[in-house]
Amino acid sequence: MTTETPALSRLVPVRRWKSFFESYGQEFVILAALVVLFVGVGFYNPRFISANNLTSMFVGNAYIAIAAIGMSMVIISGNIDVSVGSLIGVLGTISGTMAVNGYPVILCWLVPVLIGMVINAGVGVLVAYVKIPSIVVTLGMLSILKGGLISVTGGAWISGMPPEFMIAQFRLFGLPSSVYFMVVLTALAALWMKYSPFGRAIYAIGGNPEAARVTGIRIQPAIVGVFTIHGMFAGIAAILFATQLQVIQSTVPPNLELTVITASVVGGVSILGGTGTVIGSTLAAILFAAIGSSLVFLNISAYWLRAVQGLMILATVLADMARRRRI
Amino acid sequence: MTLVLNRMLRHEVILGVLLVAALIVLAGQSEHFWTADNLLNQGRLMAEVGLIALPMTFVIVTGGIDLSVGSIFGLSAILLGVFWQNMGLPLPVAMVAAILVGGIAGLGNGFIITRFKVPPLIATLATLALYRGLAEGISQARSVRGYPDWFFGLGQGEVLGVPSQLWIMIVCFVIAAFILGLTTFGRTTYAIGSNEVAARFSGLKVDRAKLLIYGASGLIAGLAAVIFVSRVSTTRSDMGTGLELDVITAVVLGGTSIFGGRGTVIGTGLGLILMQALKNGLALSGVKGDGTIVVIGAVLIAAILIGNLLSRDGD
Amino acid sequence: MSNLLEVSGVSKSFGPVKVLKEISFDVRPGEVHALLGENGAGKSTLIKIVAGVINADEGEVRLEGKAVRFASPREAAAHGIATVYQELLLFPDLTVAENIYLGHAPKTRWGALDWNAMRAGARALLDSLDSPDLDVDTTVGKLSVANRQRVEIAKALSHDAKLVIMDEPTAALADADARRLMDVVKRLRDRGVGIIYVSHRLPEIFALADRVTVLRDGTYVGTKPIGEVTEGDLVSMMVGRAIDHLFPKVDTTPGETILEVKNLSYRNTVNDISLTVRAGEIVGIAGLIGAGRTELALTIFGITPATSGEILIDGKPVTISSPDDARRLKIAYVPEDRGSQGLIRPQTVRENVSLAILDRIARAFVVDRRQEGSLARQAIERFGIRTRGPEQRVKQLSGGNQQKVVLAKWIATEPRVLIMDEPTRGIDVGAKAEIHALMSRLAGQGLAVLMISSELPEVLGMSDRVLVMRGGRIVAQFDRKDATPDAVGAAMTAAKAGASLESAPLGFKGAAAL
Amino acid sequence: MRKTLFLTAALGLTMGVGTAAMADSPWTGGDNLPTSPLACDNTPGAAAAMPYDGGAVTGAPDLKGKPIKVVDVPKLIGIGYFNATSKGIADAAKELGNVDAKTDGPTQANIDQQVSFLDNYITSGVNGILFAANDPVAIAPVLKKALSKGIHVVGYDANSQPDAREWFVNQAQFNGIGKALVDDMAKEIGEDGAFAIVTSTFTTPNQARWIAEMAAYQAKCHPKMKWLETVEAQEDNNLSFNQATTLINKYDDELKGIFGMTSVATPASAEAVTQANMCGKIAVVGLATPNAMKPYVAKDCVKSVVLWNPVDLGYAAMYVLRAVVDGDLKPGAKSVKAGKLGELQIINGSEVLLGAPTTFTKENIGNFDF
Repeated sequence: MTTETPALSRLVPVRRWKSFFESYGQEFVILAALVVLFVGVGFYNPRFISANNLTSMFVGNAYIAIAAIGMSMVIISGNIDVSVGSLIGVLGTISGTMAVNGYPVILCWLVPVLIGMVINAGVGVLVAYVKIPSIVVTLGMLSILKGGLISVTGGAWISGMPPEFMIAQFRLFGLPSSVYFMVVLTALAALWMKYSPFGRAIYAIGGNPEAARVTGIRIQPAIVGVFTIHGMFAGIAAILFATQLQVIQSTVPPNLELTVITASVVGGVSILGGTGTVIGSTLAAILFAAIGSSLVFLNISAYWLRAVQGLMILATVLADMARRRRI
Repeated sequence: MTLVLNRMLRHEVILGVLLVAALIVLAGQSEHFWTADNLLNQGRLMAEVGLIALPMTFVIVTGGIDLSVGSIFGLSAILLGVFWQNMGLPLPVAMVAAILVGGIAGLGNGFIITRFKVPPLIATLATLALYRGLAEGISQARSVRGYPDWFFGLGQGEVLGVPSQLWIMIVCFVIAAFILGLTTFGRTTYAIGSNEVAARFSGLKVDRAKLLIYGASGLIAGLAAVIFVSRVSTTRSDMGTGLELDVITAVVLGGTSIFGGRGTVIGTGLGLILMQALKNGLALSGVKGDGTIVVIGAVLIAAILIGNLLSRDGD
Repeated sequence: MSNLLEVSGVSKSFGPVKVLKEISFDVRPGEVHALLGENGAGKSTLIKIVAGVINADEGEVRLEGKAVRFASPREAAAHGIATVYQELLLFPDLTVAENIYLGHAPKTRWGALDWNAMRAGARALLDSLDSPDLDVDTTVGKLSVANRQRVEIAKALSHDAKLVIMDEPTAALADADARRLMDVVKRLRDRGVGIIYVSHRLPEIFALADRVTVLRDGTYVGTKPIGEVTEGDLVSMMVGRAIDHLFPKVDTTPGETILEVKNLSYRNTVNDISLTVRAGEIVGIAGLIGAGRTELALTIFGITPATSGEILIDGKPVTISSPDDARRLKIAYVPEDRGSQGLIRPQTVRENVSLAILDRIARAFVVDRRQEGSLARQAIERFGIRTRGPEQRVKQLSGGNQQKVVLAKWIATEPRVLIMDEPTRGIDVGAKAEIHALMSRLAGQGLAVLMISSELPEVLGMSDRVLVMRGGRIVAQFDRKDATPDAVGAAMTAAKAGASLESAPLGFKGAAAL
Repeated sequence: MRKTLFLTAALGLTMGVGTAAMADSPWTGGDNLPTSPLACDNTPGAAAAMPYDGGAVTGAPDLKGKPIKVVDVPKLIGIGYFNATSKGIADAAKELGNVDAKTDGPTQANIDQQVSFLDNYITSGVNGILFAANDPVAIAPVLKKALSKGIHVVGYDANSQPDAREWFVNQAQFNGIGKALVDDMAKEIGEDGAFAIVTSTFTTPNQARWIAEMAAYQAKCHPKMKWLETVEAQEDNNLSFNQATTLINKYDDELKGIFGMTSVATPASAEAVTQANMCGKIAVVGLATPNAMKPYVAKDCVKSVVLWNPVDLGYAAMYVLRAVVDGDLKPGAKSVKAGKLGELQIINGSEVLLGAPTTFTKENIGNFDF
């Protein structure tokens, strides 16, 4: 604080509901959509909102939500990563291979996360210092990771991991650990984005890089930092992805990067950078899971799933455009 | 003038050198590589990606991107079958209709992008899912087969000893190079990519140009789909999955700046040939498919890296 | 009294252009030191060097006697230097409070950002700027330009600064706001803070400054205690040549009315505007920033098509719904912001000059390179564009030559109506005179010229008639002979003409130059 | 609020369209080709004698007993099933001693890429091609090209049009698989149980064929069983798991059994049943490789797994190709020798039948490693 500001004794009015709603508009919309979906489909078939089904929706998609946290940060900083699906495939395989070969479980969890951070730090360096657009670097990484993974593993399935390795299957108070991971990581990331200088710097860089520079933010290290953190979330997502089932398919999950990017964007992260929250992307990931599940409950052929997803993105983005123009 | 040419074509020169080097190395690895038969056949195999890469060059030069081409490709392929078999249209009419649907899908992208000012990446990410969903929904995942023999001339036949689709691609390539390089429309495209506001302020019809470009992107994706159906004799709703990444890789490898304003059709052609030569040549010299993917990814990053390093002391 | 800041022998070049040549000056604690100079004189560059945004090529900056060389603005801030920038470097998506504290936010015991303290601090700062109406939780993107300026000032104040640099802080402020700000500046000064104050409002400088330093064309002209100079002295130091040369207006007899606008409105930014421009006539539009002048131009030019009202060309009503329509009707618009609206900077002079007439120099859609080349060479010659040739990229040209390229592009369309928005903003004095001469010559050839300018001398020096806008409306109209700085200035700010110097702050640059 | 409206409208619209589309097509996931369900008892299907309908190679050099180069292009690489076939091919090649075989293919089951791979190998000059088609028609032109260049072509697992290859090693007849699966399910959940299916995609030819045959056989022999629905899950572990879990949640007690139609879907379904604590209450029957299923069979969650041995399938395909090259297998033959597998029967004109599928149970599953 400065010494020259007059007394702070004057009370600042509590944030008004309106401005709160404005800054979290997208999150409310998704929540509303979730509620509509749960009520509507639940009415049609009450088992949709049974505790079991809700849990499995979260469990099966927690890794997408977690990967979307990092992706949101990358997009907020004004970049993008189209290689995250391949990275998750690679890290999951590394983790499983280590577990099968008897490394201590802790290492099996930590090493892939670290490798993810190192790989993405490299991507960050290429983006920030060598100034290659992030979409080009990650397009290249997509090929390298995907091809590299299959070259090395031949796509063999990994099974026979020790039970203590299967972190996604641990349960606490009846809930699987992936749900805790999703909730805790989202909350931590949201707090970090809101309350840490680095988190705010990410918004500043995405919103107005020139102003960020003048404000004294060191943009290049910050970009490397964002990608590194993104690598960490991808690593955690990969561990959950790998330990969810008894078997790891050592290939790249198809279209995972698009699903993750979509979750971020529908969650309210502007592709132009500068706005959005990680809460939104997690909610959007849950929404997608809920839609996927609801199609089965509504007896709608899975053919239409992709069409619904496309319409969802369009609707969200158009509505967001309309909202912005009105303001 | 030579100075200008150098500056404009710097990336193309680097790429050309890379390509020649790659060709020499690959030819040394396998005696089957540098044969007319193989090269013409590669032309056939790359025709679809090559065709779609042409309008994609325009799209990226305007500073946009079109992720939905693979899905439009699938949608047009499926509709070709549906129009012909389920609706009983004569096959030539069905072909035209399927291509037109591609164009309409592309115009849809353009409309969303220009009318609602949605960033192209998002708009086409949405239609990537939407069009694929439509393809799957409409086809109910059934394949359509049993096309008449004359139809296969397009995708499997030859004209004057050269695969028929290679002719189509060459013609489209020349037209695209001509439009982007020499015409007012090409100038408009570059102006939009370099500074859209200034282009608008100069009285250029920015929205119309973008609409046309995205429309063409869809139209050509539709054309490529018809050629592809003719090549493989069947339609399936999953055709063209992931095609967009190949196309974008070729265009970016060809020196088109992802930020817009810079790029040539010739560069895209070189990028395409380099990519296809690597795929084919590495396969012939015994590298497996997954290894080839790694090499292409690395070459993409390296090419842009070299370009960046060289242009840094240039400007 | 020792000096707070000493700048000695500082030079700086951007590419081939040397923008600062051996500048020296100093600032004492508790002093308001005014920095004066025409646009392009190098004030902004000098300020950026002191603030650590860029580094000097030569020379030395000493703070409290110690030589400093800041690697970043953050380092400068850490040394107690805060800056209020002209181009409002804010984050549109972040809140007011955060914009003020970004980079040096208060933290809680656990190292988290303390949003409550941040908001309270922002509130207090804004209150001290007499802006209790500004909500600290709203995003900056939603604020008006004047309010953003206040945020920018609060941001500078939030640093515990020894030296505050203010780059035209009152340019966008209305009279009352400007006075309020000046009170703040005085309060800072009384606390012992040194202030570098850049402004074009000479009355303000006389009311506020202790000393004044004048720059011209990147060179140091002199430093004077304010008591030892008159306005006239400062003007001649700044301009360094007779004003006649700067405004070579040729008297013409206006012909037929070409452009007529009746009751034109666009949303609530352009309200019920009616005006006429005749052949050979230059009509100047004066007004403060945000008065709706540019908005009017954009509406006539079809960027933001009118929501009501009529536009007539040669007495016939026309519809203009896009810039393309306007172009076909032979209306040309040289926009306010050259870099982002006027030019395709990475492209060549040739490509830029032909941009608006591509369809005309094309045969069957193919651009005729030869015709294009000769067009560019003609333009270079006719407009005196200093360039290596038609193939040079425009981003490598100086501001004045860039502006000539924009002008050449539009003249190539053989327009009948030429709208020029801030035609000489940010270009050096010599080029300015050339642009003015061109403008005059074009009017002489029968063009109807509508000129928007924030530089009152320019408006007064070049116009046959002067219209004054405020709040999106035309509030006054003067013939050339009646248009005095006092009268026009008063109309712009709604103050009565002949009020005291201080209360007639002229929201334009170099007002007293006349 | 407008946004919410937007979203709801979009959702509503799509769901409306979706439901409408659903309404006019009660879709099981099968294809629309004619079916030929077997008899309900164990009478073997009449194998009608058919003339040879495979293609003919032209200009093949005489390589009898000489070393040959063979490439195997499966639907995709990187899944357990095709790793196993590839292992069988390698084993056979080693046994034969005069074959240089390698496996290469696309990383996704993509017809375009598969065609490109084949094309490249034809150019590079192999002597024989083994393939598993992603699409029987799409792959035909490139295979015909191979035949015309003197390259011998033998398919396995997924057939092409008969005239585009010489022989096809059929792991099991479609109606046989349909019967085995449905009979197993009926045994576990009873004649009036309800079941659902998790398949890869509705476009995958083999799966669609099996489902169609299953539907026909079930209607004929187990008419009271209730067919709930078929869901798609790609060849994706996690998606299969999610889909199976959703089915369990949706039908609760009503669901008695899940069919897994792919070697990915079956273990994932078993995992879903395990994690839902429904072992013993919901039966999982399907096609799968033993390694992936060992944990579930060991826990008694899955009683039996049906699959031909994919290692044997690859092994047989390699032997058949060698026999063709050596001229030992000619059109009109009734059987062919395939190393340790002995004599294999020839059916349907140009198909080599691998034999009865293996049923893996708790007792024998430990003996298999693929």
